[in-house]
Amino acid sequence: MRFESPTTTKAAATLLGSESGVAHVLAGGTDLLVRMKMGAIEPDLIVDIKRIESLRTLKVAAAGVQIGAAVPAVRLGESDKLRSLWPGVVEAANLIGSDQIQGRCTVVGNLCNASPAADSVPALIAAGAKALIVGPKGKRRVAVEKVVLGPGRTSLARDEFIEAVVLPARTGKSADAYLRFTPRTEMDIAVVSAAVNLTLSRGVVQSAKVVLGAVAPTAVIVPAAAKALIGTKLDDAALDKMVAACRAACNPIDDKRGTIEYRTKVAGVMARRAALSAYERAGGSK
Amino acid sequence: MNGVTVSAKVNGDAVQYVCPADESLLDVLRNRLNLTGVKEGCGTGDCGACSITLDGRLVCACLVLGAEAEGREIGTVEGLSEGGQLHPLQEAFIEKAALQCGICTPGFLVAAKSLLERNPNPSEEEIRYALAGNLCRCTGYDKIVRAVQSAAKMMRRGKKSAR
Amino acid sequence: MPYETDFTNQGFTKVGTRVNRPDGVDKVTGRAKYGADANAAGQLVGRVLRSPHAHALITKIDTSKAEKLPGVKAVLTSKDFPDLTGGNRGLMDILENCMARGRALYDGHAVAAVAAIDADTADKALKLIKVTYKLLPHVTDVDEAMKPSAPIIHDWVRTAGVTPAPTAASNVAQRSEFGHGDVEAGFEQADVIIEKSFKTEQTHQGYIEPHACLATLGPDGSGELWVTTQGHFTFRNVCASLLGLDVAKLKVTSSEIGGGFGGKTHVWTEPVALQLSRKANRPVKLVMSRDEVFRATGPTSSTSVDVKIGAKRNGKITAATAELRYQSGAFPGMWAMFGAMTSFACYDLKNVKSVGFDVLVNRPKVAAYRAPSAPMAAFAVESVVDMLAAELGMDAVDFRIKNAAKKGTKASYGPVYGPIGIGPTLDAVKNHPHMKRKLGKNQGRGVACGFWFNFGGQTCTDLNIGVDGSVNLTVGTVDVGGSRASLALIAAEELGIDYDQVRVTIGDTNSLGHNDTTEGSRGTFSSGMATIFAARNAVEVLRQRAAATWDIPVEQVVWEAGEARAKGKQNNNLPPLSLKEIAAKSPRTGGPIAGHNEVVADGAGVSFASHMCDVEVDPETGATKILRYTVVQDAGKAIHPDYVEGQFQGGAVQGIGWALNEEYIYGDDGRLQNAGFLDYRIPVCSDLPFIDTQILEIPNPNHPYGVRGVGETSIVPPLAAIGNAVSNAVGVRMTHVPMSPPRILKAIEDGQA
Amino acid sequence: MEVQLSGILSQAADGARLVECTGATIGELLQSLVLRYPEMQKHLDEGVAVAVNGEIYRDRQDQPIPTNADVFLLPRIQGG
Repeated sequence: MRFESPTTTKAAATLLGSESGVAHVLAGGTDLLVRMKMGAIEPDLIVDIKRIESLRTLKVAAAGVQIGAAVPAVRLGESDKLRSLWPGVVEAANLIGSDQIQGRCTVVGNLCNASPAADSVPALIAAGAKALIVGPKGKRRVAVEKVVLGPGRTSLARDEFIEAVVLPARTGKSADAYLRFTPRTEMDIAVVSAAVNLTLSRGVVQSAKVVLGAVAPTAVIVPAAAKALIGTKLDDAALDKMVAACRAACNPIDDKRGTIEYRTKVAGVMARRAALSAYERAGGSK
Repeated sequence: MNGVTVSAKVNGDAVQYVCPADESLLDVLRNRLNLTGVKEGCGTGDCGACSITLDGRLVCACLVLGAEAEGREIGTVEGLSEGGQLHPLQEAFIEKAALQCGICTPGFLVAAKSLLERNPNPSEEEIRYALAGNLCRCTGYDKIVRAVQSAAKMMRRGKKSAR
Repeated sequence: MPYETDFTNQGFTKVGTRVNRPDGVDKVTGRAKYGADANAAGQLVGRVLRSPHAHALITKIDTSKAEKLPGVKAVLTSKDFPDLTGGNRGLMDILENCMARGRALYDGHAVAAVAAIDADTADKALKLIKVTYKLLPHVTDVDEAMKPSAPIIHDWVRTAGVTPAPTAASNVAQRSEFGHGDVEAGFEQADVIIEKSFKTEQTHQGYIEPHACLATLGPDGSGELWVTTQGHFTFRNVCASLLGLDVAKLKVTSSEIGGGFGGKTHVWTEPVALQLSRKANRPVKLVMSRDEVFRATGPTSSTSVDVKIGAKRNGKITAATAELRYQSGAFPGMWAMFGAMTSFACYDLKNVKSVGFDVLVNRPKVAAYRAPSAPMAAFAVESVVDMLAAELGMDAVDFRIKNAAKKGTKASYGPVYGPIGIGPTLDAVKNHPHMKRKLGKNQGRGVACGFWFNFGGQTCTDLNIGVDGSVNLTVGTVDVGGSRASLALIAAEELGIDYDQVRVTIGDTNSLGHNDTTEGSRGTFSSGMATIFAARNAVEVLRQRAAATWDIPVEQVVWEAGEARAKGKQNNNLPPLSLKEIAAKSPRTGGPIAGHNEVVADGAGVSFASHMCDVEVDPETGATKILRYTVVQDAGKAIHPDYVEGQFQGGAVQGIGWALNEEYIYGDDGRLQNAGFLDYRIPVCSDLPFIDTQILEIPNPNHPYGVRGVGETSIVPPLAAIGNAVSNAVGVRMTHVPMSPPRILKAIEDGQA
Repeated sequence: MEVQLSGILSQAADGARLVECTGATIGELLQSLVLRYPEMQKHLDEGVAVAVNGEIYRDRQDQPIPTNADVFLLPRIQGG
């Protein structure tokens, strides 16, 4: 195995493109090194992207947020401004593993690992985030939900990698929230999760996005759930309708972390609580 | 396997080592630099026994490649006490009986130090969440949390009197 | 007070104080050396190849490619382990567990091993070993394994404990029955009878330090083993037996141990490491991965238990029965028997019967786990006790007090109790402020009792006094949780010197006589006893030296407050001689001063605890939060209260993890699916509140200081205490441990349906 | 004296739960038991414990047994 730590995105793309064996991008490494340790992958080349200055940048403004691929999750929580703009994205990113993991893991890495239970992905999708993808042919920008194809599979070409995710401009009374269920309070993988992003006007939901995690091979956007919220002040009937829509959208599996029945039921519970939290954060009151 | 030559600083001292490209920093610290105070409990980032700081950030050494440490500053439990004086956390762990078998202790000390640097006066809940990445199977965490509270108090007092 | 207090007023000055532990500085600075922290010149890396199958015939193992790989120095299969057990089936089971002999019996069973110059080469070599398996049907569930249709794990196993002895093979290795009286007649007298079935899943001790050793064994049959173990003497004896070595020629040194809880009382890879070393003629370091620890070491039994208890309206239990089915993994064990013995030990019962069935399945060989087998039995019994109290309209604590065992009670497992602490722990629970806390919505409180035997066993201790008066105490019981501090306190107490003047060392197998393993809560009990006797032995010498110095008869010399004092009017002119002064003169008064003791420390005295806990259950997710938890336990005499509390807290939290989330999850293919700390969920710091403790001291009359072991009992009540609390919170009886969120939510829904 | 047998030990005594034995110490008691029930030797090799008036002894063969003592033969316990 070779280890390279290029200092430009171009050099990184060239290294990935010219490797004939198995190449992997190393950002935080909290998933990659585990898979190497378990013998699940045996890379011929590791490209560490943390020495690329632009990828270590976190830009936060109301007009937009850019989270570089090498920015550890802990830095998101350290930005008061980001926390006030996108509290749901930050809480999702900060739920990934322990403080030790937070010091390394990245939102982009969480996305590229393509786990159905990834914490930050539903929140990013709910936020309308885009991934900035670089490759030898230049850059492209795609919606985050287009990146993950299934467990462990992404739409990236072998010589491409994501340099950052960007969050759109924040306007009006908006807020997001992310909640997951885990048996332990920390150090756990989401059994089921929900992200909700709302914009209000005079306490009434103008736009909404509801995304569920760990209930299908990829994160699931639930338009019917969003629709149930729009035009309401999150009264019980609206919430019940949203919960029903969420449960209908679930297509989970039975595994060591949860059952179909449990995931389906608790997906609704998480969505309801996340919606209420986002609503309150956006200034709504019930 | 290509060897990678790395220059880094460990506990303030310059070190150089050669390691295979896929060797973890944990293995480098333990097997090449003889810093066996850094413990391996799982090798997958789930127990925190190998907690170290990398450029001041708390990380698990098992989830860092040795090759990545080029030019970085590494802090381990061995660097906690200065000039023959135990760190207040080390004192408190002994005095409050916060260790039984002691295998998790180095990781807890490094993580707790990192917490108190960020937050000199943490609540019980903040301590519990900050240390959630460190598993202990002996103590039920009770005396560990109390030791961190006690050390935080000592350190705050020390800072005041130093002023 | 009805309890014996003769021992409580001994006027201790050292014992009972909270001193700093002697190994503290080493452990907070990273200097302490654990199993994986030792190295030897020229050492090789050992690795083990493990079966991915739950049950399979090994038709062929081709190691030729691995052997040819440059850097590989030794490759082993079962062929390298000839049968030297002399027909001892127990030893053969250990050997076969260390290395499969023609058949892989569980996912993770060792089938081959290599030693190579580095980890990378060793890993490559494992991949080059080609094992041909023929899959066999498997069974992992205890109830399934008892069915006549189940695949037979061992065709040589006949159910023991059944008359007449059966002739057909069975997965039920043993039936054991305990009890007395006439349970049928007892149930006839009952006004209320509750009968219920329970299940508990398999858990692991979960010590943070994986098994690790450094083995050196030469062609001359002499060797050394540095190993993380609870009992280096036992490891030496077992390894010597399996490998055909002279016991005296194998020196075993116990490293600092990073947790054991019973899981490090058994050998796993140590004989393999020694044999690799012998074959390669180089030291071999073998460290298990976490995955290996889960798949191939430890666990405790998963169980299935039926309990039936009947009582009169006045709250007196008239009869109780239990049938306990425990799986012991792929080798016979006695775990159900311990369950049967402990199940009703807290109560004073006229008519009681418990029957245990030890059952073979395709899972790892079950090992002891802290009060082994008692927590599962207590879960079932204490749940039914709670249900019965509710049915009778009695307070659950009062009901227990009414039926609690006391001095003179004939225990359900046979003997008659001496002074015991179950009653006092229940009284303490009843009066504890915890019980007065108001419960909120979705909250519940649970109480449960627990019992464990404790034992003492063989112990050998040396105490040497240096010329400066400092004392080196060498003991042979591994220090798993701070016992060195307690033993130094005891030595200081006996000699009348400062605690700081005593240094305690855990001796290797060649520096002391045999010491039994640190298990059964025996460390401080037995080595404490031996330390007292060794110190008194040394005091005899000190008195003789003083007498010789003064030239008076030794009978006129007494030892008080750390000095020799001459008694009698005629000796009024003689100023006392301190230990320091006598020690300084020792080279000229007869040489070094030492005390020594060998003892079989019997009479450990049984141990009881009562726990109470408050929980809150989220009715929408089934998640349980522990709001408050209190442990009350009898310690006999707490030598170092900090570490007694530490045992109470640690055991309680292991029990909390077991009660709520910890479990082995096997797939239909018989493979373990959660062999790591991410999905095998031991409690993390943020899951818990502080764990309150109350130490009771009901002296054990068989120990000079009244000490009882304290290490194990604290894990016994939590499953039931939490089960009762959750059941009270949600209004549905929980019968399956762990009470994970999906199980609780399902129980709530089924209860509503 | 009467010795009570429990669990699998009674099987070695042809199913008897209560057997008559002699012996002033635990060692003598066990000897007399094996003389009567040779099957018992296997269990003694594996280890047993003897409860004398409620106190459990695992290894001490020289432990005296008082007259009219309550004597109970148990399988040997393991701990964690």
